[in-house]
Amino acid sequence: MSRAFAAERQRSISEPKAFLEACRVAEALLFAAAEPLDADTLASRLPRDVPVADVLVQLREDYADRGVQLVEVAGRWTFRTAEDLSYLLAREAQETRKLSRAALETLAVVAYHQPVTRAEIEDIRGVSAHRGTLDALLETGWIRLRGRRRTPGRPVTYGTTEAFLSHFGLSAVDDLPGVDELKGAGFLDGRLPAGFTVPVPSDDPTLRSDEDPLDEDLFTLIAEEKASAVEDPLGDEDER
Amino acid sequence: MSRAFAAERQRSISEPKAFLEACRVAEALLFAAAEPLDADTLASRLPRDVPVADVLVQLREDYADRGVQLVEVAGRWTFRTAEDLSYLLAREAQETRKLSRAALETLAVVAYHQPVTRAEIEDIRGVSAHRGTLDALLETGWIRLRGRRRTPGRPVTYGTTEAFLSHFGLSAVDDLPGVDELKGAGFLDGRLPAGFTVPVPSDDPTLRSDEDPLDEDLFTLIAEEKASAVEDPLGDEDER
Amino acid sequence: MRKELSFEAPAAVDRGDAEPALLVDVDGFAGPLDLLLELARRQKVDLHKISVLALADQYLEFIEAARSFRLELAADYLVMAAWLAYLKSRLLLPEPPKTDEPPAEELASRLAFRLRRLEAVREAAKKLYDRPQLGRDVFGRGAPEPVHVEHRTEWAATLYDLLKAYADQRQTKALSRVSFSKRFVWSLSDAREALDRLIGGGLDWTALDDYLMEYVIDPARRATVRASAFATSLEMVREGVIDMRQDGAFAPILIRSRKPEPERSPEGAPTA
Repeated sequence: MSRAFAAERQRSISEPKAFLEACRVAEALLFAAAEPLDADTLASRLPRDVPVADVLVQLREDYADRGVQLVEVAGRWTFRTAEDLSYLLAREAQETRKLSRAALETLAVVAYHQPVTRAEIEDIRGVSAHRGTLDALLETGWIRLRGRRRTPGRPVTYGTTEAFLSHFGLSAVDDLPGVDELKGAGFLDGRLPAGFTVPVPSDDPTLRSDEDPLDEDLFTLIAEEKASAVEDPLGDEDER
Repeated sequence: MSRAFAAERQRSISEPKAFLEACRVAEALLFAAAEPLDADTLASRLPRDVPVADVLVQLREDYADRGVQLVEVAGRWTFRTAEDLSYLLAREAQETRKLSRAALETLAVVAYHQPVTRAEIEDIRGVSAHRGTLDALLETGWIRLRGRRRTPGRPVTYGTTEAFLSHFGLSAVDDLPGVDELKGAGFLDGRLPAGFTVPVPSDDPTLRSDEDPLDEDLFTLIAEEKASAVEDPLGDEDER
Repeated sequence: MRKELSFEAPAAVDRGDAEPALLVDVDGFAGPLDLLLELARRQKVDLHKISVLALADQYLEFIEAARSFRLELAADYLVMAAWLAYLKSRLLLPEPPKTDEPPAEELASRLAFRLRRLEAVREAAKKLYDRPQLGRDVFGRGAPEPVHVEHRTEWAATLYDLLKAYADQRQTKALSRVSFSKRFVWSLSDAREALDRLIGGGLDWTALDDYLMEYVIDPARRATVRASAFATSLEMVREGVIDMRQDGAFAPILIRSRKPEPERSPEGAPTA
């Protein structure tokens, strides 16, 4: 009998059988699912008296040192290969489209400053947005059109998606690396005069008080945004 | 620190670190692979001095009691949901359908007249049985093949099942009302000829003296019955 | 020539210190702010302590040199140059007593802020990029197991439906047996039997229809009775058992028993 198995048996003495069974069920569901699962979905398949949070904590611990780990992304749970094995698994990686520097920088601005308009992105980057950069990001499914800012011209606001969080292994936008430093330095204070409360990035789908819902269909909007995009002769898209 | 984690650490004292790392790598590779992996493929990704067979044995043991298990499929290895949890991967989509009038009538005849052959059903109903009506009833689980009548052609006899009783809320099949009760409840009116009777039904599983047991397997029987069914151009399925 | 400006290590871009190298790099920058940030880094001080005046000088110098080589500098570089020239003059000259413009120091600190913010965003982007990414560094389940949807049919039937179906069909069948009329067709043998009985008593000329009506209770059966009786009577004429006559079209058909004597009645010939 393997030691791991022995450890299981030992545990079963101290922990109720129902809890172990709940762990197995959650484990099976998380392994089988193609997408991260939220706690409610898991809870609906577990015995009622077993708290799903405890099960998730237990599973996360069980897998902490293994080659596969339980992680929270976008508020949902999923198994992922351990980060430190990246060097070995990289060979498995399919050719993923590399984002240009401009696109990555724009993505970061959207992520940290959301909800954010094109003009604000341009202001922060100090360059007019290259046509296609936002399109390319929209195409990745990592950013989305959120609504319209309630200011003259009613510009479209952008924000990130759950797919963005999932791709970068973030449980929420609050987990963005360095978000506290940026906030502390007032860098997220994009459009408010100094002295106002410092905004934090939020992908909360609820529109802010200064956002209106998008009423047109998406294609019209994208076309409109495209038309208003300045063709930048120093196109940062062409850098690499 | 969880017990599982403690077990890991304990193991790492007695087993070479390289072996544990190899287990982690194999685990991650098997998890991430779109298809089962063979031992050679795994071996090519592991440190050379670690025997892949040992790694697979260890992993299989590690997962033996978990919700997912390492299984060998056609000489390749993959993680699969534990068999006893396969129900998690099945979702039932329930749809409610009404039995056709023909099926309902046939069912009623089987219930009252069991054990009854197809020819007898046709005689009682005064209409040739539409192919599929008995099949459909067999599918509901309410009727079953009982045996064979000891007459020329050895026709199959039909009877009702316990599922039939439980669906219709009967404690026994002789709870079905007799002719007087049917009259009393208004199902039959007074215009009936003298000598009109309704049998006292019995679903006693013991074969009657004129019944032989079914010796063929069920599929052969059903195929045989299907072949003998007359395709009725005036299918009673179309009666209504 | 395009200069690769590696995002991962922007500060490490090798431009050397020689101005001409910078000149050809101009389209390697993502806009004037990027250029300013690069120039600011060259001051090799904390961006908080940057001298905006010195930065403006460097930028203007750079643009001047660039224009001597290439005339087609992008407009926003020139706009920035003009703005920096204006800022420089504001910073150098004593502040006018009253103006709508914000103080020059504030403009300078705003520029410094924008530079620091751009740098911070770039660092954030780098940190984001360095995170383990799905499909690059970490992987999800390669072969997720699909959920099989099993369509289960729940048959709806009540005991009421069952009893009604049973009673209805039994009753229909039982009643149909009783009301099933004994003869919808009066067969030739039935007709023969009746006619034999009729002529057995030595029948004289009698209208066939009058006699037949005794058998026809249901008017619907009149046709079959008449047809069978007529066919049978023709047969009986052929056999020489009866005589038959009809006095005119649509007149009653009369029959009588044939007398045993061979004498033939002139009217004996049957009419069709």
